[in-house]
Amino acid sequence: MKILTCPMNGPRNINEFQSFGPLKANPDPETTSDQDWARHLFRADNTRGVIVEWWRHVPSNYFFLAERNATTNEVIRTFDPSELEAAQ
Amino acid sequence: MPLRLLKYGLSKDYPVTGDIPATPDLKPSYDVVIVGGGGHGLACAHYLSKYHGITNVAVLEKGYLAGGNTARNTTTIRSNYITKEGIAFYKEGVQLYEEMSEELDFNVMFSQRGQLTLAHTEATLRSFHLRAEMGKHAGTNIEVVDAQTVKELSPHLNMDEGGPLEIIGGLWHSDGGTARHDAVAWGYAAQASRRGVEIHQRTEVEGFDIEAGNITKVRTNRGTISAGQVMIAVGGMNYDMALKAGVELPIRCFPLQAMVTQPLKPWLHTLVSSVSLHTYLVQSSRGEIVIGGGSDPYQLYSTRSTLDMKEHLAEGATHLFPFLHGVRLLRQWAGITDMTPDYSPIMGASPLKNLWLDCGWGTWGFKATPVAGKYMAQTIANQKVAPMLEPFTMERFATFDLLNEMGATAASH
Amino acid sequence: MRLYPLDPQGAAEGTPLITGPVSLRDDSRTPRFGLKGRGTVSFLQAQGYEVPEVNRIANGLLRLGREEAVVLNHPEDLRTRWDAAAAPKGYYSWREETWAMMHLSGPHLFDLMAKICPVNLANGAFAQGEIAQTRVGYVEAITWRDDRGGPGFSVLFDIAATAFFANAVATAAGEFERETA
Amino acid sequence: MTRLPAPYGSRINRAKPVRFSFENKPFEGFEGDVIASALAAGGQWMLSRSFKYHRPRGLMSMAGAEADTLVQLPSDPNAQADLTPVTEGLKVTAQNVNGSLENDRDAFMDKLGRFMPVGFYYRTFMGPARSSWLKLWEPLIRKKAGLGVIDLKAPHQDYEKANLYCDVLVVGGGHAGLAAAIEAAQGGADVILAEMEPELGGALTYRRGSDAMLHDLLYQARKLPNLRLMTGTTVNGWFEDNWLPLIQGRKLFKTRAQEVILATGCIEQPAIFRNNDLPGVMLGSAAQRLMRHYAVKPGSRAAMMAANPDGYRVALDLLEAGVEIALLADPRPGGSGGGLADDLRAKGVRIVQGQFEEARGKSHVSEVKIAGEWVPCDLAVVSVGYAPMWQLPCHAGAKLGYDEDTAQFSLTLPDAPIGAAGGVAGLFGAEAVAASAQSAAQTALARLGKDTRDIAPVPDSEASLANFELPVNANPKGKDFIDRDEDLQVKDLQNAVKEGYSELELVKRFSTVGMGPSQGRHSALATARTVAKATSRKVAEVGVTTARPPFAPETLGVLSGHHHPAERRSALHQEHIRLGADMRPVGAWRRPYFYGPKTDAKRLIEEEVHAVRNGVGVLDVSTLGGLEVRGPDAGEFLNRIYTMAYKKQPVGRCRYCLMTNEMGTVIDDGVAYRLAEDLYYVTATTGAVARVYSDMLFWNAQWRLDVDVLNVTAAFSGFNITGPKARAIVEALESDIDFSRDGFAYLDGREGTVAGVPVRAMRIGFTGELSYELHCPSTYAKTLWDAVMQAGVTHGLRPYGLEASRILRLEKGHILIGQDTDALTSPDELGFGWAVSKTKPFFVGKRAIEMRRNKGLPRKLVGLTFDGPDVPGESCLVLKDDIPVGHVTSVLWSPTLNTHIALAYVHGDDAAEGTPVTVKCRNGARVTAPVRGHAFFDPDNKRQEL
Repeated sequence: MKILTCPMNGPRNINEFQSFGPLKANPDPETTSDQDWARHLFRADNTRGVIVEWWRHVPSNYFFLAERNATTNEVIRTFDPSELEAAQ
Repeated sequence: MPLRLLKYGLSKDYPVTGDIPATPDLKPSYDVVIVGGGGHGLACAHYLSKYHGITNVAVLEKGYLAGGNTARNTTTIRSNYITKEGIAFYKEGVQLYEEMSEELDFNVMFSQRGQLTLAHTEATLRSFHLRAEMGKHAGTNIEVVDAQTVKELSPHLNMDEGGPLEIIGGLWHSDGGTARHDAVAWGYAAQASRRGVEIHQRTEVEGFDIEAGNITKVRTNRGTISAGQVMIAVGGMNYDMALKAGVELPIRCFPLQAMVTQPLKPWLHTLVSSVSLHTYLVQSSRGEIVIGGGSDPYQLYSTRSTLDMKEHLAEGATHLFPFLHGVRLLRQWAGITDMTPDYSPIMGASPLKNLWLDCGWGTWGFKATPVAGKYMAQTIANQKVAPMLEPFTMERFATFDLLNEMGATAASH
Repeated sequence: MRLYPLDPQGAAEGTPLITGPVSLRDDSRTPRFGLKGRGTVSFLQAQGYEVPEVNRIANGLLRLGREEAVVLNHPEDLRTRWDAAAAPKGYYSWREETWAMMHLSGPHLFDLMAKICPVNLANGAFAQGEIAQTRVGYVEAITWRDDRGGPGFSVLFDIAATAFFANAVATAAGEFERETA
Repeated sequence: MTRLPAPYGSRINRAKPVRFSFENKPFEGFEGDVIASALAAGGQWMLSRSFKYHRPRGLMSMAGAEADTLVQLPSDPNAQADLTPVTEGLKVTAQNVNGSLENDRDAFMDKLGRFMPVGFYYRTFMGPARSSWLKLWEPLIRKKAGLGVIDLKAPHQDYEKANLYCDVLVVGGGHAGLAAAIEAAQGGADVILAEMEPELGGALTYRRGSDAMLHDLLYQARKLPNLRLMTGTTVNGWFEDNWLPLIQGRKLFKTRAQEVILATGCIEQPAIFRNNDLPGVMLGSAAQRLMRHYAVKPGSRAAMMAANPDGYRVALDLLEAGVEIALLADPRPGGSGGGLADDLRAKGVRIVQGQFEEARGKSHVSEVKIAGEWVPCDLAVVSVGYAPMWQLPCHAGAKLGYDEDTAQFSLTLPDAPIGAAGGVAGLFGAEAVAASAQSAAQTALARLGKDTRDIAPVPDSEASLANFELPVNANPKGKDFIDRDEDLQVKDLQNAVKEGYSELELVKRFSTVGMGPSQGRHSALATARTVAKATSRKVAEVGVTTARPPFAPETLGVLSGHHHPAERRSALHQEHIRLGADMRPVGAWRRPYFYGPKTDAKRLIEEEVHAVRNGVGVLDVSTLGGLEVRGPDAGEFLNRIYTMAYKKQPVGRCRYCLMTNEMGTVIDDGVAYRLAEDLYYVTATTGAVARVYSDMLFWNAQWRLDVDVLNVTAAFSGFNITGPKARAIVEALESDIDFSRDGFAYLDGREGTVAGVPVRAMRIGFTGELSYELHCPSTYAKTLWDAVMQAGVTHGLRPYGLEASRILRLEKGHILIGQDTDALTSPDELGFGWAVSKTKPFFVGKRAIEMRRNKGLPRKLVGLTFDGPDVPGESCLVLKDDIPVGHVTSVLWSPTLNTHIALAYVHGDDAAEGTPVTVKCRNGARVTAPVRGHAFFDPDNKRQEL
């Protein structure tokens, strides 16, 4: 089984985790057109390369992000969501 | 013994039919370029050549013929859908399967032994009633049956009376069945190529030249060709392929796994699936038990197999039929499914004028092979979306005209 | 009167707890004061607790997250002191109500843990003082070495799954019972 | 037949005879025998009939490389006779036999082979009618399909699973595996060595002159405490991140290895010639295994084909065991066995250049044609080449190539913590094998961060074992089997290519080559060579088909282990059982459906409804989700999660919660009780709470509001006391809460103690009656329940179950999420515009709700009543111009109103009260009913505010 390294709990079998899908941009509902809002809702990053996605470690209910290659399944890194905030 | 076997027995040499001609050189130009030599692409080529007189067609296949999801699915054919659009479409799909061996002069072994879907909860039973009412109204053979009838239809099932997974009823779809998946693709390939369609194996599309909203050229690893109309039907690679034409599809890819046991003397006569256990079983004509279930839990473009999915499917199978514990598993495999947000395909027009989509088939594409081929061919021939396909337009995601099939596919492919 | 699942008339009444190659003990009556959310760590430190790293246990204090902890066998007035303290002080997390607490030991302890838990809990691989938040006996759980009275593991898990957990452990231990028989 | 004397028979215990039967005939073997060896010792060489032609078949590999050894055990179809031990009293029968093994009535199929060329079934069995396949041909074919027979009454068996961890897992316990394991363990790693056979040693256990080396390796291995030796253990696949299933009997060890060293060896390959499938034709290694492991003499007079030194060694072994060598044919041009040949010649063995051209015999080989000469024999042994065990490496991503120089498959490993040693790495000579094993171990140790030493590579002294291209000696008359499992001959593959199926995967799919139980073990090399020749390509270009797990067939039982469907119990579980409740599953919980005997269900449910409407009832709502949302931003958080406004909700008040997803679909509802400025207690539906909780955490992982959410579902129990007499009961309880009408208004919430129990009390309900819902920590639930029941005695308080609750709620037109809603239901379709704030700048789903609203209303949920004889059931269709536009979501008999009441989706244009709509009953009858509002009973909501 694939190993995913939880930033809080360390390396664990991936079936301890739940995927919450690719990270999405946060468009402003006030200024975004209907067309773009629909795109925001229904489209997700499905590239064959590296995607950034949300994961939940189920036993500890901890949410974090992973950079994973969606073709090779290689996990490049995992990190706490506060790093996103720091980057913004 | 059927007479045709005499032909083999009495010929001095093996009488070659030549189903699949060797890949020819690419011509500079085709009326229609079909990207993807799987069941859907080949079916479309067949319908274009036989019913619309369009034979200057190239089918481009990256690998070998029908080596993608056509080869990897578990071959369920059914029309027990929820929406009237879905039912009408798949009902014709079933009918076309009934005629297919004759149409192709190739035995696709459509085995309509019925599909029994099990309900362990009242909520499931309620959804079965909706499928049954919708199906009956559209004229398909489908009914909700009680636990007693479930037992009669599949006498060896563990009913788990009083247990947490008690079977309280089922959905009996007597039209449901399976077909030999490879044969479907080969039959279409043989027919289409006899009418002049060119099938190019090991021919990978690398990109498209686009001018004024039209695809003008298709670039491949074997050269660049010009195309009148282009169709994309590349299964798990649809998102990627469409992106090469600048078209962004609302699709995410997930592996779907299945597995098969050693051959056993036939004992399981219908297709049995359980919504709660995410497991379905069918016994092939070779005697193997094919077992499948839900998709993998996260996005991935890989046909690797996992032990955890195998354990999960084995748990489901031995729960339903406990005596299977000593039966040996022979092989497991996976395909890449292209899932849309409303669990329904995307067919028809694209933002480019001469690019036609046959995508988003997720886990249920095989059953639609003939009907998608038929109406995609009609669409391409008329350069106008066939009415049958209108509900499946990509535009529905911009206009909130989603198809209400969500939850419709659990464990029933 | 408070009633825990394995008590007479409790939800898991009559569920046998195995003994033998593996022994299962119910510790659900162990007092456990849980806090979660902003202020948790500072409150506990203010009360004189040494708060260890996340997923470590020290002196009966389990650190389960950046701002989540449980104190086992806490003094009775800790709750009163928390009530009286000023925010931020974390939020009360009802740990004696959300979780059952059980203890596993016995000659086949490590063999059993390898069957019911995916984390390597072997000697050397999993140290005293470490906490694993994982799955034990098919339920989400928190486990750590608790060697009072010989090698053992304590487990915290969904209190509603008490009977399920005890039965799952018994099934997994059946193999060793059969071996011994 | 007598056995060879010791030391032949390393695996059998001659002191322990074992009696069993085959085809109802008694046989005797020894403890340690496999079925095939014991049968061979008893002179029984034929084991089965082949898949298609029903030809007699026996053992070829003694290593599980062919389906011919599959036999039927009572509860075990398709058991491998060459791997399965005999046990006392075992009843073994042959498979795929019509009649008896000796006189198979389907043996005539062999003569019809010419009428059944490759893929023939695609071109026939279609007529005369469209349904002929289904009705006529398939039933006939299904009768002939399959191999073993399933025992529908197979008794339960316990299968166990455990996790294993190690630094280094060595797969295969032959020379290379033992050497690698010893080296790695000596280097300080924690090592597991898994060997599928019952004893360690691999080929050393049967290969000529290996005893001393084996003894030495075993001595070294056994004294290492950090090396765990697991025999009888098959490593049955490789999965991501070195996750490997080790199967030992009925136990599955799911093993996580930091490093894997593959020492899986080689598999000897058969030769292709006419009738190469006759019993008595076997591989050299099989003959050696029979003699060394089981003391079985494989024949009395042997013809030998040897294209490598191992073949000459086999011939020497046979001679030593008293088997006459009629002739040794060496197909290599100018080939000579060197010193080994001299030894043989010295012993009078005739050696010729040539190969087996054809074999003959009725059900056992009786002569072999070599260089035009028919040589009488009862044993035909071939030693012509090897293929590396490619399966596990290929699971791990290794690329299988073909080396034209050595005429061997070769493996290139992926860039991963995986190594290979010995035969699988193409090495045969002892020194080269040992060096490759030590080197693989050192590489692993280096990656593990341990101290290492340098290992110099050693040239392979036995490279000549692999320098000959296995002859594909096709015969114009056929029966030259490439794939014995599937009864495929050379021409079948050639004809598949002629039909255009020229890619190897297409050859496989069209001909089924490699798809049988042995998954290409004995056919892959010959297939690749045959297809290469037929398509004028190099073998390397053709390759092999994708190797997929499992390596060897594995039982579904060992994969599934113990199955544990989830089970949760609320605090009053036993109390309900004591009260006689009919407990039904609701997710992992069980809830009272009604109270009393099943036979009286209808009456009892109606009584429960009447009790609530006319007196008072109590419902256990403990399984309802409970969430605490706390912190300075709690109100803002709820504002974003739910559709209504919560920031200004007064402390001590309750407010409805409606949750939509980003698509504007209604996904849950509940009530939020504000206990304090920074604390809300929020309920969620039983089935949805886990998801609601994780969604809340997910959103806040993005929003980063100063809020904490806790799931207290199991921590809190709740009872809803409802009915006109509800207040009388709560006021009778010992409490510091003012339950009076003025002190505790509708939608108020209060904290306090009741009967000494801390409670959260809310005036909320689902029945439309005066209701008090008391929530308390679950360990107090029984105390509180007893107090409530005690207080209720004089008022006729009656516990009621889920079914009465559903009726009561439907009488009030309250929706059930998931039943009255589906994956697209918007608040507008429910008529819940009132519950959607128009002033909040944002909540999840807001934008989608607005976009959907702009499109108009496609359907709407309305109330309907049915008085006539035809009453639609749940999910019956609402038709407009005979087109389905909606369906009935809930329908029940109302004991209060004496009519059938329903909620249904109707067309958006028909939603106005009084509009007649048509519903199609399950029997097809159309009934028409006027649209009504949701609430059938007390539409002005007077009763709940009493």
